[in-house]
Amino acid sequence: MNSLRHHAPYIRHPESSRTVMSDAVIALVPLYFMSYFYYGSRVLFVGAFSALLCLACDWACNYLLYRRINFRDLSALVTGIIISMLMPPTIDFYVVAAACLFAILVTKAPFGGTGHNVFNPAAAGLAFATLCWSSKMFQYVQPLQKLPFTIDESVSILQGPTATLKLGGIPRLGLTELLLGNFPGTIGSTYTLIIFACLIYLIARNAAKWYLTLSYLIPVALLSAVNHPYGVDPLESIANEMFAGSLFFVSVYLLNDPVTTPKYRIARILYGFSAGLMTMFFRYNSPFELSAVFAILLMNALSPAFDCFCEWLMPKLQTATEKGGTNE
Amino acid sequence: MIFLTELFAAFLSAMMVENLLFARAIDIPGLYEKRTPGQIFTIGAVLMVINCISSIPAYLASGIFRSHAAFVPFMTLSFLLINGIVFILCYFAMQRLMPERFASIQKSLPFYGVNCVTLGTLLIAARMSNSSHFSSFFGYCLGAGVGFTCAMLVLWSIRQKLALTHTPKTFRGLPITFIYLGIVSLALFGLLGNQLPS
Amino acid sequence: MSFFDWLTTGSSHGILLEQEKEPALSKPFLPFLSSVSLQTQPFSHGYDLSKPLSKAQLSHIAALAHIIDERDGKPLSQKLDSCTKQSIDFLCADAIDDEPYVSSQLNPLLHCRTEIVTALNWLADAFEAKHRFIAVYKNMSSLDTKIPASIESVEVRRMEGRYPMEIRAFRNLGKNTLIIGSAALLHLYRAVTEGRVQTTSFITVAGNCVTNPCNLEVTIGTSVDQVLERCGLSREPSCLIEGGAMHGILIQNPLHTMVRADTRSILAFHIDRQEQLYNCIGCGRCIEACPSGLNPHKLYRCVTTNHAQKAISLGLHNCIGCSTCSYVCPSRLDLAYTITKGKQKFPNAKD
Amino acid sequence: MNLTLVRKYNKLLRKTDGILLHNPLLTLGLALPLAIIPSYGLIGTAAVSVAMLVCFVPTVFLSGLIGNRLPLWLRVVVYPVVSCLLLIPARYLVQNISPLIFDTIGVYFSLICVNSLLMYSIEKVQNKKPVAVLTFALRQWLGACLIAFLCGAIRELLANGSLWGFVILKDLPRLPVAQMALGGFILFGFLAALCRLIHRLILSFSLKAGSNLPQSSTERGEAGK
Repeated sequence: MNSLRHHAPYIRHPESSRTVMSDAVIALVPLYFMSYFYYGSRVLFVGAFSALLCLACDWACNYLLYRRINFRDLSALVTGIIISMLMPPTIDFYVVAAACLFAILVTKAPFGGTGHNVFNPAAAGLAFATLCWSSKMFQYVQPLQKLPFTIDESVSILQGPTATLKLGGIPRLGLTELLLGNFPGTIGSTYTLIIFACLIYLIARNAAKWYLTLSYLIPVALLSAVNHPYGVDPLESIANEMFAGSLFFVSVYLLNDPVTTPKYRIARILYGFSAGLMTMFFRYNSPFELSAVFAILLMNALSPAFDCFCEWLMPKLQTATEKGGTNE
Repeated sequence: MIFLTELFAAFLSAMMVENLLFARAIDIPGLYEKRTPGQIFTIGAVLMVINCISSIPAYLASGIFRSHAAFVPFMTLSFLLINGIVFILCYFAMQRLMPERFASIQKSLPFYGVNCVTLGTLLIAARMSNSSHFSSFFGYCLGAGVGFTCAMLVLWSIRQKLALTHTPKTFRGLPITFIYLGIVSLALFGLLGNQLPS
Repeated sequence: MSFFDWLTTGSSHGILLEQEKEPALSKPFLPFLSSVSLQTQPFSHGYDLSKPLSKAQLSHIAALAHIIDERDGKPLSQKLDSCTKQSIDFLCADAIDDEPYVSSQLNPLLHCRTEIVTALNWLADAFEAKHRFIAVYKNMSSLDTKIPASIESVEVRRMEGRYPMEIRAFRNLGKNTLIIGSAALLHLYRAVTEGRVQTTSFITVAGNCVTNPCNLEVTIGTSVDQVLERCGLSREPSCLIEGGAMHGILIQNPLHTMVRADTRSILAFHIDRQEQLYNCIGCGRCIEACPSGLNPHKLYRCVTTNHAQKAISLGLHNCIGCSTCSYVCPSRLDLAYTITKGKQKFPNAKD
Repeated sequence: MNLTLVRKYNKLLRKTDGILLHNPLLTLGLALPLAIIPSYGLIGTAAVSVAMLVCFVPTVFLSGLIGNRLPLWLRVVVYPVVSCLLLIPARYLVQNISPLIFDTIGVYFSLICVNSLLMYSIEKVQNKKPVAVLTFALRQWLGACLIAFLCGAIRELLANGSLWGFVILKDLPRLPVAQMALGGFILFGFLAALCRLIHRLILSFSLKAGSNLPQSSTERGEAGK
């Protein structure tokens, strides 16, 4: 009559892992609407292709390694969408395919599937694509034009504002263009207002931590204010640094991936702060424009170290508070 | 002042840009053993001490080799001899000065003294283009030691997380180590772009 | 909650649960007595009730009546004897039912207030306790009956806090406090006035399979099957639990399990389909929910990969088994079950 | 359960100890610099393997002969110097394989004299007979070179579609990352996993095949013992 698989708490919180994954998907889908509005239907094909490829690859790997497929496990869908978001709209399909395959086959499957990967698969896939086809990854198109399915010469290829930032210049973009993302950029990562709204939604759903994104953006703001290009007031250089490119998107989606961030609050703040510093270091020294992805990969390797540091620190703080003030 | 900027530039390039383990795949024997952070720091200290001390004679030797091209095949031999002698000096100095620390790592100290990292740094520093003056030579040797310690700390940190996960049986152990070494070197190649390190 | 505390603890001391006590709480408890408790002859203790009773007399009566405190399962007389030497600062009646569905302590308090309060006054006068109060759980929403602020000049203190409140409620009251369950006080009152031996215990029968959840005064020894027939089952329950929905024990065969003195509740649940298990994605909700500030995420992994020393260093043995982590886990993992299994598998260095 | 097949397989493994069972590159992870960087192409691997033959095998043979008369701290300095001396003739030998080899692999050619495979082999052959020492060194060398050639071929094909410089696959999109260190690491990771998978598959098949072999062979096996 009663199966033995039930254990101690016989009532469970209504929210399940499915809802955690669907939160992330819900937070990503509105960016597709905006990019469809700007670039036409090609963007949706790229997004669907990368998402479904990642999902199929993940299920195939699960079947190969563990002989069972968990059809409700949508974390690969999130990876696929994030990869397609940071690609330019005129990207060829084989570059997206290579990034997705690298993300799932090399970064996720060998480590043990959904909850066990050390590195963020989307970040690794994008880093791989940037390293292999760096020229293709930074060709952008002026928005508000319907792109044909196959890219031919009729489409004018432009350089994004991050290229001018890299050369030390300053893209003369008004605040509205920055917030609406109305400048040549990647598929989904330039619409600052929508990303900010999705961030609020994620924080409300406890899928993202506000102090993590904040501690990532503070060093970025400080450093870009300190060495701003000559003749530009610091505020504008901060806005350009953060919003004229995919840095804000990375800070909201790639940083708040629950699997690869540390688990303690102090560790998360340290992780965010050092990821911000590393991003600025990479931004000034790396030949690519999209350098935040490499910094996130490096910090993913160090996040277990932050956790162990916190575990070592916690008992010391507890004893300090017991001796110091009254504890609770 | 220029002395410091060049030293720091070489230090930074050796530590981050062309990290010995991730960008150049240079390792010490027994890189994959299970170690605590304390042991990692002692190994890093040994490497750094031997690197810095041997960088002074090595700089003089590289001056000679740069002028006479005929001796180039003997360059590795001379650097190896410098490295060996400095290691033996350090070995006996440590035996006398810090006997208890020496007793703990006596078995493995020789392997951390003369290996690819120490000889490799000297050779790479000698081949570097702007190693004409001593600051960038010494900065490179210092940066290589510090960079290798940071690389081992990164490996330790990933190992901490992987110890608690269920990696599939075919990837457990060395295969997964190679894969995450590859991914961290992918992250560090962001600084290098797609030109191969010399 | 200073910024430093928020930074270091990282845990919000438990979780808020909807109590769903309602249909059972407001109805008075119904007797379900078997022949045993009907035929027991009352005993006579021979003390006249005009003078206030002393400590020895009260513990003698409790021993005669074989009263067992349902809070911790210890006989009441033994508890009173152990406190005769100390001076008691706080004497409180525990009516905290912080687990959902369970209201077996609060219901008798609400429906026979005068008896419990007079018993409390007797004990307080006997032990010269400076403060006496009744502790009731505060975070209970959607209640039909109103819980009074004080019953006949005895203050009803609302213990505010999130679930596993029972353990931490009396921690900051200091060493010499005497805490007695409200049902035991009721039995003490009956023993003193009518000389009745304790043959019954108060339990709540609830769950989504029970047609009308209610509180029962059941004779000790009746089988769970009879109790369930008394309340009626609307569906075939997939699991029967004794002692609270959060950390109760699964009843294997209801025919042979008897109601004991410290049984708090019998719950019948029908869990439709245990959802497919996901891998733990490390979202960190269990760390925020753990009241004793542990890291259930890492403990679960240490126990499943047999890292005994690491688990013990992470505080495996401070786990109080309140199973809020499994409740909150979105991947439906049995964290609490695995951690308690781990506690048995890796004994602590000391014991 | 009839284990003849498994015993045969294990005997084969013991015979080729350095190549299949304890492959220095894939299961022990030694000689990392010599495996990852020079194996960007077949030319580099050929040069390194020839140099290895010339200076690794004799040094290990010498260390087998000397045995453990030398203390450890001296051993670590003497044998690299010996292999470095042998490296100089190897450099001229490699010169005529391809003249422009030294600017591409440069440093790594001179690291042959100090790599961890040498250290491992020196410690391993302390108390072995000379013949066993020589076969051990040859087996280690052969195992390392087989894997290095395999990786060199794959990476060169992936990166510029050529083998030993002759372009074979023209139209495939190039993958320049394969020639970098990260390509080597990931390729080695998957190769090591593949070898372990093959090993486990062979074991499981031979176990399964062994169980439905006719029983008579086990009696003869018992009788024969």
